[in-house]
Amino acid sequence: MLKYKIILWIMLCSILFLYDTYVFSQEPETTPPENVTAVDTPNDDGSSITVTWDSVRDDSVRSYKILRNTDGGEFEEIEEQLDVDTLEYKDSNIEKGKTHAYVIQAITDTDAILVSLQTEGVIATGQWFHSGKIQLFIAMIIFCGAILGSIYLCRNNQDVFVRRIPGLEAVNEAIGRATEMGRSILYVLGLGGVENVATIASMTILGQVARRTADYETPLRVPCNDPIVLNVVREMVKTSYLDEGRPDAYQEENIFYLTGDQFAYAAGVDGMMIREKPAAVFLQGTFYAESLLMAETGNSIGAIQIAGTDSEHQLPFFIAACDYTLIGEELYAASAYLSKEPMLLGSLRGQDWGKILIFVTIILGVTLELFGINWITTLLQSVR
Amino acid sequence: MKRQIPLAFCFLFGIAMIFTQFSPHSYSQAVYKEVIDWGLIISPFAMVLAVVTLIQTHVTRINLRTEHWQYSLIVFVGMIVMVLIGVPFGPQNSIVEWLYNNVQVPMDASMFSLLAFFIASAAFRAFRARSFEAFLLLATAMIVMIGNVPVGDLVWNKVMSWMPWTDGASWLRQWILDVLNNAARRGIILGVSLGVISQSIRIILGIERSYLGGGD
Amino acid sequence: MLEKIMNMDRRVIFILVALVVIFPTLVPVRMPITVSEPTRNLYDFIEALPSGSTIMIAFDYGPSSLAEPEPMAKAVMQHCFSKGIKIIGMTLLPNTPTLAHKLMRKIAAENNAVYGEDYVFLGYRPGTLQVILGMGTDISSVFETDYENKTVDEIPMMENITNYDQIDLLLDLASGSTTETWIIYANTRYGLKIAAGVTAVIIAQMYPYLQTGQLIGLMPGYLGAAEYEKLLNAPGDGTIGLNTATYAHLLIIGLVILGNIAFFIQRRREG
Amino acid sequence: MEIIGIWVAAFLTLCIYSFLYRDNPFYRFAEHLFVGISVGYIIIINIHQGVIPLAWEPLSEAISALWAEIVGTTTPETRNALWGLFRILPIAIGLLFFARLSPRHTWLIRYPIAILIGFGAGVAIPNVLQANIFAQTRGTIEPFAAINAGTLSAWDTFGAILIAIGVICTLTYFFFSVEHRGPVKWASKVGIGFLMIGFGAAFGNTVMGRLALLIHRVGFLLNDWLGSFGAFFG
Repeated sequence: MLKYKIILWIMLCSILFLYDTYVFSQEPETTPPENVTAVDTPNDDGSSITVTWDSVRDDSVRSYKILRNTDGGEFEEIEEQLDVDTLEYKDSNIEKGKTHAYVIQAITDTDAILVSLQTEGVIATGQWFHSGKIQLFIAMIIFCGAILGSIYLCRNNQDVFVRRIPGLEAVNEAIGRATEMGRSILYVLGLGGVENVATIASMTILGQVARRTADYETPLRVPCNDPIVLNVVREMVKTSYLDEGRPDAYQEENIFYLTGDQFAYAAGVDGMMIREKPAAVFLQGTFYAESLLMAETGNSIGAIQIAGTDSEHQLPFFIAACDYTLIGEELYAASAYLSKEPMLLGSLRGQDWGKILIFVTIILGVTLELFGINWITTLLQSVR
Repeated sequence: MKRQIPLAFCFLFGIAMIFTQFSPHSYSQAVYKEVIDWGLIISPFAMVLAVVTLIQTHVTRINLRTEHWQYSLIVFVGMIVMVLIGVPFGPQNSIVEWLYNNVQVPMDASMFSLLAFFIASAAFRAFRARSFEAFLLLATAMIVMIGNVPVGDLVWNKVMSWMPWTDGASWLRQWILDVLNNAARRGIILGVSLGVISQSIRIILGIERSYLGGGD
Repeated sequence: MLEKIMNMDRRVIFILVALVVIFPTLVPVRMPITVSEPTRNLYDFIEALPSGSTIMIAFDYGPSSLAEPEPMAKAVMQHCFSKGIKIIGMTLLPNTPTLAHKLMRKIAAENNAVYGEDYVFLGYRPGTLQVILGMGTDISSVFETDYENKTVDEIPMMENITNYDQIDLLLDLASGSTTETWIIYANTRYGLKIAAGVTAVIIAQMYPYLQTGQLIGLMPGYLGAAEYEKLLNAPGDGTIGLNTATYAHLLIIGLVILGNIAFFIQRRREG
Repeated sequence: MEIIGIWVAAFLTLCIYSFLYRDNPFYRFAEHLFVGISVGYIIIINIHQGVIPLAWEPLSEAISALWAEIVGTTTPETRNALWGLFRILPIAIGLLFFARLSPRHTWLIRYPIAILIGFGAGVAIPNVLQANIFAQTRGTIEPFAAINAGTLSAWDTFGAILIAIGVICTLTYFFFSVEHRGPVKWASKVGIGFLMIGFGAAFGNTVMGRLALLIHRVGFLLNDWLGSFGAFFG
């Protein structure tokens, strides 16, 4: 019995062996490209179809050709030969609203053509919503919601807390010193126009300064370089003096038009500083390259200088040459705090919520990454 | 009429631009393209605002005979000469190019180069390490300045030749910019971007309307 | 004495500044330059582009600050022309077209490049955002004609270029905030690769974008121009300028230190 | 002509530099001439590079296409150009900017301004969010993946940690809803330190930038202008 079994096994093995040698001695059978699929390209305007296929496991294949038919008609070549490494083709030259099916041809060294199976017919359609941008959309809703919500909540409650801003606290000190020394205060609003956010913030702060100077009867000098700003400022300062019950102390000629040109304005302000030796100089608003000239002269006459601007390039010079500087957003915060305007306060609060969200994302993201989990990084991936 | 319709336009164009960012459909992309085209056609006319403001300022100066009002006449002479030649014959007219290359460019460049002098004078008379923060600022500025010019590395390689690495001055400058400066700037960018988003949504919804100006 | 020095007329300092700039201009020196990473990245990117690629250069600086971007433009354009890379020029600033056009013409002539085949200057269109976004869908919808009034669709090198998809790199030569605008709108919305050559004033604010790869390279001011010239092995205005600037830098550093010493002595005296 | 140009440019450059001595008539003359010429140039460019190619040409094409329609010489091309007639709408809105000239009708400029502002605001929200908030936050987190994978050197790891700390602390400094006490105070103190270093770097670079402007001008005066003396006198 055992003998038979052994013989049977030997025979079986030899047949297999023979068969194998027969198979391997033959030219390898090259298969055409497999798994050819055509899909409507996702998240586009419906102007393309993406065709993909598996790589042919054979070195003799040199390139691919793509054939396409329209509404079940004849197959036609649509592209020059594609590189052998190409496994995806985006056909952007389709007829809208018509069905296309595709066939891939693999071309070998010997110019043999291996034809794949035909794909299903596809009609390209445009998408109304880009699914890859869903996280961006959600983030947009959250950020905008936080800001609008905060503005809404601040409508009735204007006692919104704003942290201590050192530059703002120094305002009283500066005015006090000017009063003690019997000198004037110089307030420069920068070169921005009346539509400029920083200029508006600066005017709000000026309004507050004017209230104090009205009390102490300290002269407040405001050289302007924009006629429209000049008119608004005159109005504001007048109101401040009225509110404090000192309309008599208001002197319109102290708020005046100097000149509109950048360096000439700076030279004019410098001249005023040297002649009048103000005890305090405020430089608040939008500044350009002229910031340097005014800060330097103010420093040389020994005045207390309080600067504030969102012009990033001028901040270093203000910090180096002035006693206090409101940096960027601090200027907006100061004006929101002083004006008690619900829109400004609400936005400030809403943006703080945004910052908290960024804090949380960074801390969570960093922690997860350290453990090799990267879904937050993937979520923040840029999508076209 | 004077406020509501512009606000409605603002809302419409704003929402259209947001929507088309998220929608790849060919209809929304057609809207997107159309809105951009509208923007392109409207923009060149915005120049009128700047020019009119400038003319009005100088006319006022001449009318009121403010100090140095005579110079305002020079502004008009320059402007009128340019416009009379350039508008009919185009910017590639040789006289326009000559005036541009030999009057406008050198003066603009010279005006800004005055700042090199002013920064030097302020360096001596105003930039003070009056607090720890200001000290940090000035110290960083010095390192970056040294690293910016080739003499920094030259001196480093001479004086610090016992150190294992060369070109230390430019390396340190690069590291400060790459790491410490990067962190600070990124903080600023994040903060400012939140501000931009906040202002944009207020503008679109008509909560912020200061750009409309005063009046009814 | 101290008082006297501190209150010295600023015109004395002005004269000093003039001297430390005039002297090295007359007697130039050459010091070795170390190439920084961001400049090398830009150089490597352009070096790796195949012949026949197209880059776009945005001349976004005004006449007031042409000192630094011009040598950069020169170095990069020279590099591109020598490698057969085509250049599309344009500007977002209204006071620049003549300047940029003249510069492109001049550099092209030096490198035997032909207008319309190797390079083209589109010019200027008002409205920064609209121009950047509009070119993303179709360049000829914004620039139907180039600066020389030729129809863009008929210019040979523009034949296969419809929008940013066919442009391999945008180099923004900037003196203001335009680079951020290009990043936010062209890179984010259309995936256009962006590099920048900026005046020294705005270098520092570019770094966050470098680390994230939103900027693939950066030439920082004179330094960047000199570094690029070194990589090309063709010293030019950037190298001269950087060497000249050395003395003035030393003067300013000296002035800050002197001023602060005086400040501290004075403060100690006042107690 | 070129030499005259160099001399004019040199004279005006010196006029500007006379400001260093003090404000004077030469400087004022040059400054005002500059303002006039540059405004004139901007008008030219806006008309020739803006109004004509963007508004006038497509419109005139459309009008001639309309004429072709009337006289019956239409081609597919002119048919297509007819769409240009719709450009009358934005052109009309753009023309409203001229209402600035009449104080009574100045409110009309709100229309084009509102469109441009709304356009800018709308396009800003998603793009700024993605380019500045998503990408920058991601840039802060991403190096930690490399730390986890062990591909970052010890020094670069230190850098990545510093950046993350710096970003959080700088943002804390600009956080206004909480009083800066305790840990918040320390974080904001570190934040201001980072800010100062960042501003210091900007300061140092600005010095280079300003000097570059002067070097360029001095180069012009010494090389081009003084160099032209020879040509000028013989």
